[in-house]
Amino acid sequence: MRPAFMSSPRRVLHKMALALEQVGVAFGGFQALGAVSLTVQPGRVMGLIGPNGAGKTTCVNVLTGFQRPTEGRVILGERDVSRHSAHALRRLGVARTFQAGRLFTGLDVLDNLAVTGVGLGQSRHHAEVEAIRLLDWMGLTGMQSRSAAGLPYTDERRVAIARALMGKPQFLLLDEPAAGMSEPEAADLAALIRRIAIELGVGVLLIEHNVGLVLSVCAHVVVLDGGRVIEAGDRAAILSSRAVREAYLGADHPEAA
Amino acid sequence: MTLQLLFDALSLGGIYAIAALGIALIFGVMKLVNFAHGQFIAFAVFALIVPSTDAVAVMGLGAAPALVLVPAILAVGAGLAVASEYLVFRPLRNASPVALMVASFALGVVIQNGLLVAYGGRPKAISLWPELGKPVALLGAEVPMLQIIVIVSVLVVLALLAVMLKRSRIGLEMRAAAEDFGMARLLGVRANAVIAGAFALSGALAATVALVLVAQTGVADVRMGGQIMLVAFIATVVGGMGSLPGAVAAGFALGAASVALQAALPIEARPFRDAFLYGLVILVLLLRPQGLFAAASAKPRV
Amino acid sequence: MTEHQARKLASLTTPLLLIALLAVFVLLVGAFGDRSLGRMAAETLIRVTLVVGFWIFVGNSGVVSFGHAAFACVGAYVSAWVTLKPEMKTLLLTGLPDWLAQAEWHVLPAAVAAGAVAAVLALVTGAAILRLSGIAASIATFAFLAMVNTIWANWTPVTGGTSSVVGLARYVSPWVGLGWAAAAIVVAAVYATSASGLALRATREDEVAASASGIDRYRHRLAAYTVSAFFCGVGGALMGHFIGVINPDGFYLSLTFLMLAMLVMGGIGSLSGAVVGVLVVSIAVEGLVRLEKGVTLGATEIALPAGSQEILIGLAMILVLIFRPAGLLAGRDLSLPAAWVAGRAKTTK
Amino acid sequence: MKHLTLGTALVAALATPAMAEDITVGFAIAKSGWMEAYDTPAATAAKIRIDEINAAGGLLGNQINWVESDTRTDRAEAAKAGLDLVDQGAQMLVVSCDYDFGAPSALVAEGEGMNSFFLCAEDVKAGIQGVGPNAFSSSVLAPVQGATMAEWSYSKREARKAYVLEDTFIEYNKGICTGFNWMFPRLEGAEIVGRDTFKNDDASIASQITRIKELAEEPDVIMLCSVMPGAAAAVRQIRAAGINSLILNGSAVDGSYWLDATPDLSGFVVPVQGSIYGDDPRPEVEAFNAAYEKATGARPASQYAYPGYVLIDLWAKAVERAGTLEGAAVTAELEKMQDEPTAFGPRSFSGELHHQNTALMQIIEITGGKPARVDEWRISEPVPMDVLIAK
Repeated sequence: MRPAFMSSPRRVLHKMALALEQVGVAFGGFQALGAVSLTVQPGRVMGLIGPNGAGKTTCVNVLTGFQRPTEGRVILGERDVSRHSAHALRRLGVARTFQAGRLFTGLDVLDNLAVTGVGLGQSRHHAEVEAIRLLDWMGLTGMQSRSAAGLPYTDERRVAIARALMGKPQFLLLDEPAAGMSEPEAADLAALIRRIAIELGVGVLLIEHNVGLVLSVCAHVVVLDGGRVIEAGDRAAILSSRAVREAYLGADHPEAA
Repeated sequence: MTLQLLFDALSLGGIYAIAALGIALIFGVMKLVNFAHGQFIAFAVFALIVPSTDAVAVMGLGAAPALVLVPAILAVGAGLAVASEYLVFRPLRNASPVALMVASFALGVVIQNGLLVAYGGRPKAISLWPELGKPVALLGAEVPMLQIIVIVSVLVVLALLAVMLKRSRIGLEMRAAAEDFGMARLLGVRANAVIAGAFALSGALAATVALVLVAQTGVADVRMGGQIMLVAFIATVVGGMGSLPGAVAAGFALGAASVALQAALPIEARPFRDAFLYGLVILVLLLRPQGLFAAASAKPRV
Repeated sequence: MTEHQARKLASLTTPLLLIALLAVFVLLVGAFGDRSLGRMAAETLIRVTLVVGFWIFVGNSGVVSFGHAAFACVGAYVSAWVTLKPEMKTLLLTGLPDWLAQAEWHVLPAAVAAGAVAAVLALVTGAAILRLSGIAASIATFAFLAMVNTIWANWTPVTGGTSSVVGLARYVSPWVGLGWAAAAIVVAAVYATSASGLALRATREDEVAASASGIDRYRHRLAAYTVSAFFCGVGGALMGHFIGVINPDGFYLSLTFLMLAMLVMGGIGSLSGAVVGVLVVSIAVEGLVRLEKGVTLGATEIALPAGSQEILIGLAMILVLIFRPAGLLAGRDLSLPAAWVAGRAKTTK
Repeated sequence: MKHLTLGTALVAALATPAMAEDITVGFAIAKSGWMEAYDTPAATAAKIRIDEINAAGGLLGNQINWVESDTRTDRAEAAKAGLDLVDQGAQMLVVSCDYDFGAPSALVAEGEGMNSFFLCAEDVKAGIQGVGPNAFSSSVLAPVQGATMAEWSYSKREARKAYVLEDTFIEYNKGICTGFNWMFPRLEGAEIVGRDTFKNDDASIASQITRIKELAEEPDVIMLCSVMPGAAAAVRQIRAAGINSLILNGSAVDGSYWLDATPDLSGFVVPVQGSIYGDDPRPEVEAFNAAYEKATGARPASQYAYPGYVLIDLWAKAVERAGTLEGAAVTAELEKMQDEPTAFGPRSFSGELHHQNTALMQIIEITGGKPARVDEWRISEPVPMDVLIAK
């Protein structure tokens, strides 16, 4: 039992970053990712966009230990964590959410969060105390006794994010958190993401279809297509990129030319 | 003599392969590990004789000429399997795999005790095709005619089945369903027909095993399908759940491993043969958790 | 008090209620039953110990194990090794090491040793087997069972081989059974509410999300497997000291399936399901056995034909599964109502 | 009223000779499950002897009653059945044929200080060694059967080279092999040229047969230590492979019901306690066969009916001599029996062994698919205790 994890020396690790170095992933003959490099900085929100099948989720899977890279390295701070398992990476402070919420539907909301606390080595009691605090911080006060099955869509997403924030991770990878949200709901989400980065100092990687949302919260954006990075830079750089236009609109589109 | 060992391995492995195929077919279409398969085999064996608790068995269906007997026993096996599907497994189609498995076990208990009530507990002798009990010279080895018949019939069954699965519409649908049942349904595969077809085939395969066993051993016993079922069950997993060629290959592999161990182990260790065999199974699983012939999607999709 | 806390408090009443239920069962049998019904009660409570032990792993992890009968087998023989009279052992179990051949332990430490050895065996074998997941893990446990059975049936100098080992002190009364069943229930309930229990249940629901939550599935499975094997080992020892005769065959497929059937009938999703499953199946079997022997109703004697008990139980199992696929309790636990428990907690403060 | 003491028995006998309180024998036997096939014939034979005794005036002047309880071929049920019978007033227990399934009931009897008899167990543990001082079996130990086959085939069929094929399924099989392995190498010029094992439910024993065929020359005899159904399957496969050695087995495969498995089988020999085929030289045996047919409508299917008859016979004699049903007293009388004559040959018990470690056995040979008694044999010396126990 290591309740010490709660106060894991974030200041010491402050300069640590999470990075992919020349990562490639192949499934059989199919190259899902090729020579992808990117770096997520603590306290900042980075966007990752790209058309369907660009390899965004594969990127997240590699960063969180769900997929071993066939080439290249995953770096956390100074360490090569390419061969770490998913749960080990979570214990090192790399958290994620899933496209489909994937809450534990047989448990109530509080236990959904407590599972992560327990997974990080907290006692059940400690985990519950932190979970309640976290739900309050997220504005989900009073939700803890609700069953995770049958939550409204937006609440489900927020509980999933809260679960990922247990134990103060250093990095949070959000896989399409705004899918299916209305504009006002997406705006609320954007505010939450900013708070996570600023107030908790967490480095966030945001994967989204909703390019508007990404451009509104991310200082830095990486664009993937066909498993390769085709552009990286700030909002202006992305919007003016010809490669991005081609990827999204097709090479033969008049605007792309 | 190595040739003789090869025949031994083929004849034992062939029985396991056919039984494994029967289990894999049903697992493929409805994720059911059918523990009643062994009792299907026993039922088909007892269908050869007249129900009675007397010590001496009186041949019923078993007295018929082979041309009538073989299709009739296959039909008995298929009929029993289809009836089981209709009465027991269809109402359970949405149940968990564990519940399905326990239900199949319960069905096995019912069939086995039904046989005990109808035929008594004493093993019975069945003289099926006694003329097969002679050795023949083949490629320098003196091979029991029985063994050759067993191997040939196993190969014929496998070939017929391969053609059927490749060529016919129901065969195509069955293979698709074994790969990914949900997808197959979306593509318009007829679920009820495929499941019933898989059960019928599986039952007929159980009956094939029954005929081969009876020809080989000459006895009928209510417990006789059990051991084969267990080995076959292991073979389907080692072969890669859902892979029909994998089940066949693993069935042959287990038969060959068993024969090889029997031949290679010193006499003191020979009674422990099965412990070695199952140890080997665990080892294979640890090295290839998805089985020898796993489908491509090895990890849970995130 | 929040609803969550009230529910947690209410869940603490589950083991108490279950133990009370079993105690009432023993008292009823003691008050109204004959000696053979008393035997049936003792046997039922041994099965509760076994199945609750079994549930600790299967219920929480969702992985079907076929290997737990092997732990019962090992437990039964360990207890025999340490409690049998030395003369008996030098005669029949010639291969035992001296210290074991001379051992003459009291039955209680023997039962604990039985559980402990089973638990160690689980820890060692589980370390390999539990690296697998899903059906491959189930098959590996099955292969483990077959290995233990083959070894036990042929390791004649130490196990007596296929021949039964006899002379075990038959001390298991319904009350002894109740004691161990209660211990198993308490440990199972404590485990289920522990951090490890919660983690394991999360892996049962969603393996992927659980590992994203930092949960090392392997470690928690191994922990549950070990604890679970302890009670199956104890249950095996109790069975040996209940019948007085042990044989590897008695701890093989039929016991495996009996345990699975009881668990699934009651409902794999809850501790209460495990206990209720054992009670219902045992009572139903006893009733049918008695019907088979014949009962006199007024002037007419009714008897079922021999062998019909197994057939009827099999059919009943199929019907239960069809109409209640999640088992009789469908994953729910017996407990006092949460609101009531919360109210009591407030007034006593 | 579980035990009649000597006093009350005498008083009862004197007061109302024929109308006294009945004696109750309990049968804890399998009436369902696979053991039923073995228990029913032996129990039927035991009841035939009970009827005979009753017709001749009873035991200690009392009529013998019997009660039954089903063990369901299950060890735990067997223990319950034993208790059940004690509660019903049984004063002696007849328990299931097999040691494994009979012992739980026999232990109940032992706990009550009562006598118990296994219907036909042939393992030394079905007696003092495994159950306790008051447990007996009237059958002939499995090692005696194996030793009988060894000595008889050596003396009468010039067997010099033997092959031992052991089925590891049950203890009985191992017992036969133990007896054969003890006796055969002791005989001048005789040699065991190879051994192998198999499991009763093996789908094929092809690799075991291949090993036999690899021998430089075919063995004179194959000692097959197995029971049904594996034994019949093994014989079929051995003959189908063209091996013509004389095959020996134990009493357990007596009976013609399984011969269809290998049509026209020849050269297969088993030792039995009496012949069911109508050719036993002792008229008492045929008289019993007739009585059995009268009682059940069919002749015995194997020799395993006989020990049931013998056990009641011996027990009743011991009770008469002891003048009581009390376990220890009857045991003392039984242990005095040396070559006590019975319809199926003499029987002996001692303070060490409640089994037959030697017996006159009839030799049954199957020729052209027809079993017939060809000889009788009694081993030249009893199987010693250390061979029986240190298996």
